[in-house]
Amino acid sequence: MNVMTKTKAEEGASHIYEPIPCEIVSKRDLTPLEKLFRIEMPDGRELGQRPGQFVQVSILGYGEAPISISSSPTKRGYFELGVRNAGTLTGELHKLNVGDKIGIRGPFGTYFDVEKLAGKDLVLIAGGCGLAPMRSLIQYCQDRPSEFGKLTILYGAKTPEDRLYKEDLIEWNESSVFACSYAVDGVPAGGCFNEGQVGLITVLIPPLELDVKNTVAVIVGPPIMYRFVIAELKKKGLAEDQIVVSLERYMKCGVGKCGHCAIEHLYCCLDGPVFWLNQVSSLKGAI
Amino acid sequence: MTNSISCVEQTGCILLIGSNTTEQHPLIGTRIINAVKKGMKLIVADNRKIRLAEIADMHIRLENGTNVAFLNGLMHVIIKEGLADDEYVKTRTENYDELKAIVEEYTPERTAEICKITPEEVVNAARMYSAPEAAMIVYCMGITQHSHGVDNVKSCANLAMLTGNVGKAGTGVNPLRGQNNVQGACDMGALPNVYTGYQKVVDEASRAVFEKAWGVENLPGNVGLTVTTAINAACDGQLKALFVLGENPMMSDPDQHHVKTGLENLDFLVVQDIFPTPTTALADVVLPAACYAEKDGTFTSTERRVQRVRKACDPPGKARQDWEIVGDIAKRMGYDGLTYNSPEEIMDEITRVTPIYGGMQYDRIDQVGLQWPCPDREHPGTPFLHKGTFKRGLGLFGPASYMPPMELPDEEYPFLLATGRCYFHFHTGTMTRRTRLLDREERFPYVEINLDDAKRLGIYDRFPVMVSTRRGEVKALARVSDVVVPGHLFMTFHFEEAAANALTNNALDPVAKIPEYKVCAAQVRRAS
Amino acid sequence: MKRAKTEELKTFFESLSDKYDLRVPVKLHDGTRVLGSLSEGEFAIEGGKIPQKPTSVFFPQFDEMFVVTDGDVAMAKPPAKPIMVVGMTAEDLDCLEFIDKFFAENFRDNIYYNKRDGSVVVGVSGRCGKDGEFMKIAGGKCDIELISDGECFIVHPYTDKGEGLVEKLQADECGCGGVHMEALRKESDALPKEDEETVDKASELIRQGKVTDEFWDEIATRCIACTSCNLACPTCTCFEVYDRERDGKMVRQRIWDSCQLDGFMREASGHNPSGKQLQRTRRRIHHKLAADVERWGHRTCMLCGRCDEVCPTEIGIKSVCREIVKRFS
Amino acid sequence: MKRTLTTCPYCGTGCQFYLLTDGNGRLVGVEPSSEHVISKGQLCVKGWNAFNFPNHPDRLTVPQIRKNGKLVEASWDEALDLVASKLKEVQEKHGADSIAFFSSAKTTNEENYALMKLARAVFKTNNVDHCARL
Repeated sequence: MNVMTKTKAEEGASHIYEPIPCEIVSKRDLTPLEKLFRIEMPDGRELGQRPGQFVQVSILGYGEAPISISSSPTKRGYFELGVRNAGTLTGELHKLNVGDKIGIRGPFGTYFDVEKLAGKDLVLIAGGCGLAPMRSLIQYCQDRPSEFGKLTILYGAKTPEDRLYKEDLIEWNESSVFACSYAVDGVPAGGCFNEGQVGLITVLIPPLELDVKNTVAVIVGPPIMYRFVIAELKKKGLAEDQIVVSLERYMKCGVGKCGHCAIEHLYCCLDGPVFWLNQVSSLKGAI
Repeated sequence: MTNSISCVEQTGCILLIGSNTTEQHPLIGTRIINAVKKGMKLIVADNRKIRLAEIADMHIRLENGTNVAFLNGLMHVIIKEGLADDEYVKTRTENYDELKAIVEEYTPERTAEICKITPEEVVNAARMYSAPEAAMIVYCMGITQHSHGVDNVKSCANLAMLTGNVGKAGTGVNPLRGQNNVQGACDMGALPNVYTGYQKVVDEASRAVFEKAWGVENLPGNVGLTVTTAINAACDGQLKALFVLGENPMMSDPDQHHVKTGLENLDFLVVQDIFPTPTTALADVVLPAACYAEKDGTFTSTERRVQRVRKACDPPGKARQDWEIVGDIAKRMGYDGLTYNSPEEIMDEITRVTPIYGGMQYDRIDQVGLQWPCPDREHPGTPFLHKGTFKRGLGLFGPASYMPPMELPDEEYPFLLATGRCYFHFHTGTMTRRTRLLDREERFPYVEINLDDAKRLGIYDRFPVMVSTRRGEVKALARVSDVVVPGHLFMTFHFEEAAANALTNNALDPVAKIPEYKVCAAQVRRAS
Repeated sequence: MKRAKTEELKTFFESLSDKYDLRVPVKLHDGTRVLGSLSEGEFAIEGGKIPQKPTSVFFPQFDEMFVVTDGDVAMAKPPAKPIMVVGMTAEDLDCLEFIDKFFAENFRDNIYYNKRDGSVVVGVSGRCGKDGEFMKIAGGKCDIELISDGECFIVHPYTDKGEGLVEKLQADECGCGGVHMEALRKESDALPKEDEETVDKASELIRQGKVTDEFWDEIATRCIACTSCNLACPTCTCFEVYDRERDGKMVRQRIWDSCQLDGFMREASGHNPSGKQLQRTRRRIHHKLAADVERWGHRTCMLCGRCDEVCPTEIGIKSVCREIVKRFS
Repeated sequence: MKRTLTTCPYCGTGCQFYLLTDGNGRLVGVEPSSEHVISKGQLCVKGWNAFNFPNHPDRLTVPQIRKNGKLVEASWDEALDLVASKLKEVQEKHGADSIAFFSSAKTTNEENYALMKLARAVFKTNNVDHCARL
């Protein structure tokens, strides 16, 4: 949404590729595939992230990968990363323990611009792993509910077991701040799902009652999800400048140099990952 | 190759059979792409839908293992329709009558039935290949890696001679060499039946030459064991010790279990290599060697071009040059004739004992390599062989009849499995899998399967499957596409974690002892 | 301005080799021209552009980003001697200007600027191209330009650093009062602009959305993913990053990457926005001629022609642009 | 920086390129030979990246000998003495043809020649082959 300002860029200009050693202070399982790490910067420093940004995580010898930040800047003294074991680096990260150090660069990328979203009704739509970056915005809204209008959370996952942040989901559902609807694609034999509907996440959209003029929808999820969710939102009357998407790409450098995350003229790491839909809807291969 | 790579630019038609050229010999493949754009006809005879098939004038998806029938079918049509080069056949070849008699049986209908193609394809391909003034046959392991590989090669030669396509530019029978120095290793006599330059060990005169040159007596006159038969001999307990220089039979030889049994059965195994491999893991002694970037010497390319290799950096740690190690072993055996000061000194010796390499001194090939035969310092090298006459005088037609592969799909193992390589990896992967970009491109072992089969078996693209044969079982990711036809599977042998050669059949061609990598019976199912 | 003969230039550059890491055009053993040191081969300022991308002196195929010793990260340091690169053509200098901007914008890439800062860039133009062909005069964008009139080089400094260096050159002043230079400039301006027009026209057609997927698919069937187009392109800046151990230390390294590879955008999940050859082929050309126009205000193909020369199947940018103009305008 | 003209280690096409070596003697890149008869300044993706594996940390750098079932580091003398004495022992006990030599299609002509000569002149066996068939 906001391209990082020049001054911010120049702050880190001297060593943009240098990872800063940070300590893992807690680690817990979210699902069999995902773990949540709480990280502290050296000397009690703050990461200074905005909701929706990401960091580059290094494990020296295994490389580096972009990981979105799962916690809100309103949580002081630490930040959290919800990580799926999907590749070499994330596999190694899962093996690390409390007290181990990882390298951090960032925060990088655009963010959910809470100033611009102030006063709006927000529909926060997350699919699967997309809840990891979305959680930073949800936490922000939870801590500062007065800044926004009506807050709705829609979350879909493959199965009940695959859902991330299960305790948070219960907490948000019970909180008066949010109206929550959850869905799962299916329930394995012998399982049950009482907290929502069985079906694709798109089933949660038609029942919503929206103040169309004052609503912004924010979507984060797997690539396949966007097109269908956007179509449902458009049916509801939302325009492209009322929809925010956070896109994922293969990012190596995080600072717009290595070229892997380019979507036409935009670099996902620099101009994204958070975009207004009208910025990217006409670009081939974006959605 | 009988001809040169540049002949691709001088030919009217290429019959490409059993070569995935854009992937295995990219810069030859690209020449074919360009030639097609400029009007050259291209016939791709390959079961897989390879890149060149997409731009070919004809793509004939003949069943694996039916090359002899296919080539005989082409010759049948060529003779029947009067498309042969009668003058060439009369003046430059012999044994035509036998050829004619054998190919007589291969009518388009019968050929089509064996090859699982249409009679029209046989007729059209025969006409297309025989039409231009000059036509080339280009082949690779798809022709040779069969239990009747020699018959395949002979059939290619028959077809070329029948149409007068040997001995001039833009023609020939052109096997593409899959490794940088297969040609050179053969030229150098790293074969059980010949010394350098194909001088036969059974020939007493040849032995005398080498006895004199090497200062030794009683050189053995019996033909030795090939790589494949040596492994068999190790299993039988006949072979007791093996010295492996820069090879990885555990990954490259057929039937991995059988290879392992053989290597473990040895009293002594020495492996000299640049990286640890499944073969070094079984060795009694492992010797660290220099890689191509760390040595001086020569490689001989597929077009018989002898070219320089030069040292760009030092070997790591205590690794040494292969020739120095070999020389030190000889010295310990009491032989000083292998003590050299430089590879150049070795080449000088090679030029003295190898007529076809007679003019390959380093100063001559300093800038541009030369193509053998190059008998002396003045000779300019030979771009294509058999000009005017064959080495043996007349070209001999060696007709062959179609024989089915040794192991065909059956009820228990209903798929036909072929193995080969992919673009990004080389041979057993020891080098390319340690090259960042190449490793990133193909990180996981995969098996190609047709869409219809995949659907029927509930297999999805990139999902893990188990592939098994009577020899073994490996796990790989499914690659679902129309590259292979229904009933076929294709795997590469680059991946240690899913060695395709755990599956392959140790059936050998009776003459060349080449394993049947292109056909064995397999089964595939979803991995749990 | 001075006028220098080839030999005088060679002596001049030789005299600077103590102070600078010299990269001058030299002809190697087999006739290949490269940017190297004078000890590597025969000084070969004439003969046109260097086949390899000259921007590789600042952004090489392989670079170390940092070394880790016992957990301490030591970032790559500037080279001991500043780099002096000689022999960039006008097109090359356009490329350099762009990648200077690219590596400075938003975040300054210090691995690049370690080498670029303090460097000296010397252009070459005039009647010293391949087979005596006239090469476009840059008229700036470098510290010094060497402009050949067919006999001698007019040595034209454009920066203070350039002037300081030219003072040390042992050669005659150009006595013609600029008349000579004026004539060469006119000749440069009169050079044919076909390539430029074709590429600009193609760029326009692509941006107007007139070039179809069927076209890209057709071009794509000719691409074998050799990656030469990217690796020869002076404005290609994509790289891959990986860690590798060396002498017991962990080194983070970067190497040239190519958008023509399937793995270039493939994500850990397997999702791949450029998973088809068609998408990759389109990207290669669309990026330079459309996306970069959007982002930087100009196309980033500077018409150097290297991709056309190095592409084994004749689908470099200029060839494809000619085809686009033929079919879609 | 040093450039060395050499031949590609992969397929048999025989493309040539220059290997770039930095001041520390490490390979840092590839530049195609623009004048070569076959490659003409072009290379495939394997050739372009052929500088990348020689300095991989997995390289074998020290001779190893199996002791008590495990491969352990040894000196060259120790390793080569063992090779010579064991091969001699096998030869004497089981005859010349109980030993075989696998040469390599990836090593040079000179080295293939040397190994072939070792097999024939020293160990008196024609059991020498390489993986042309594989």
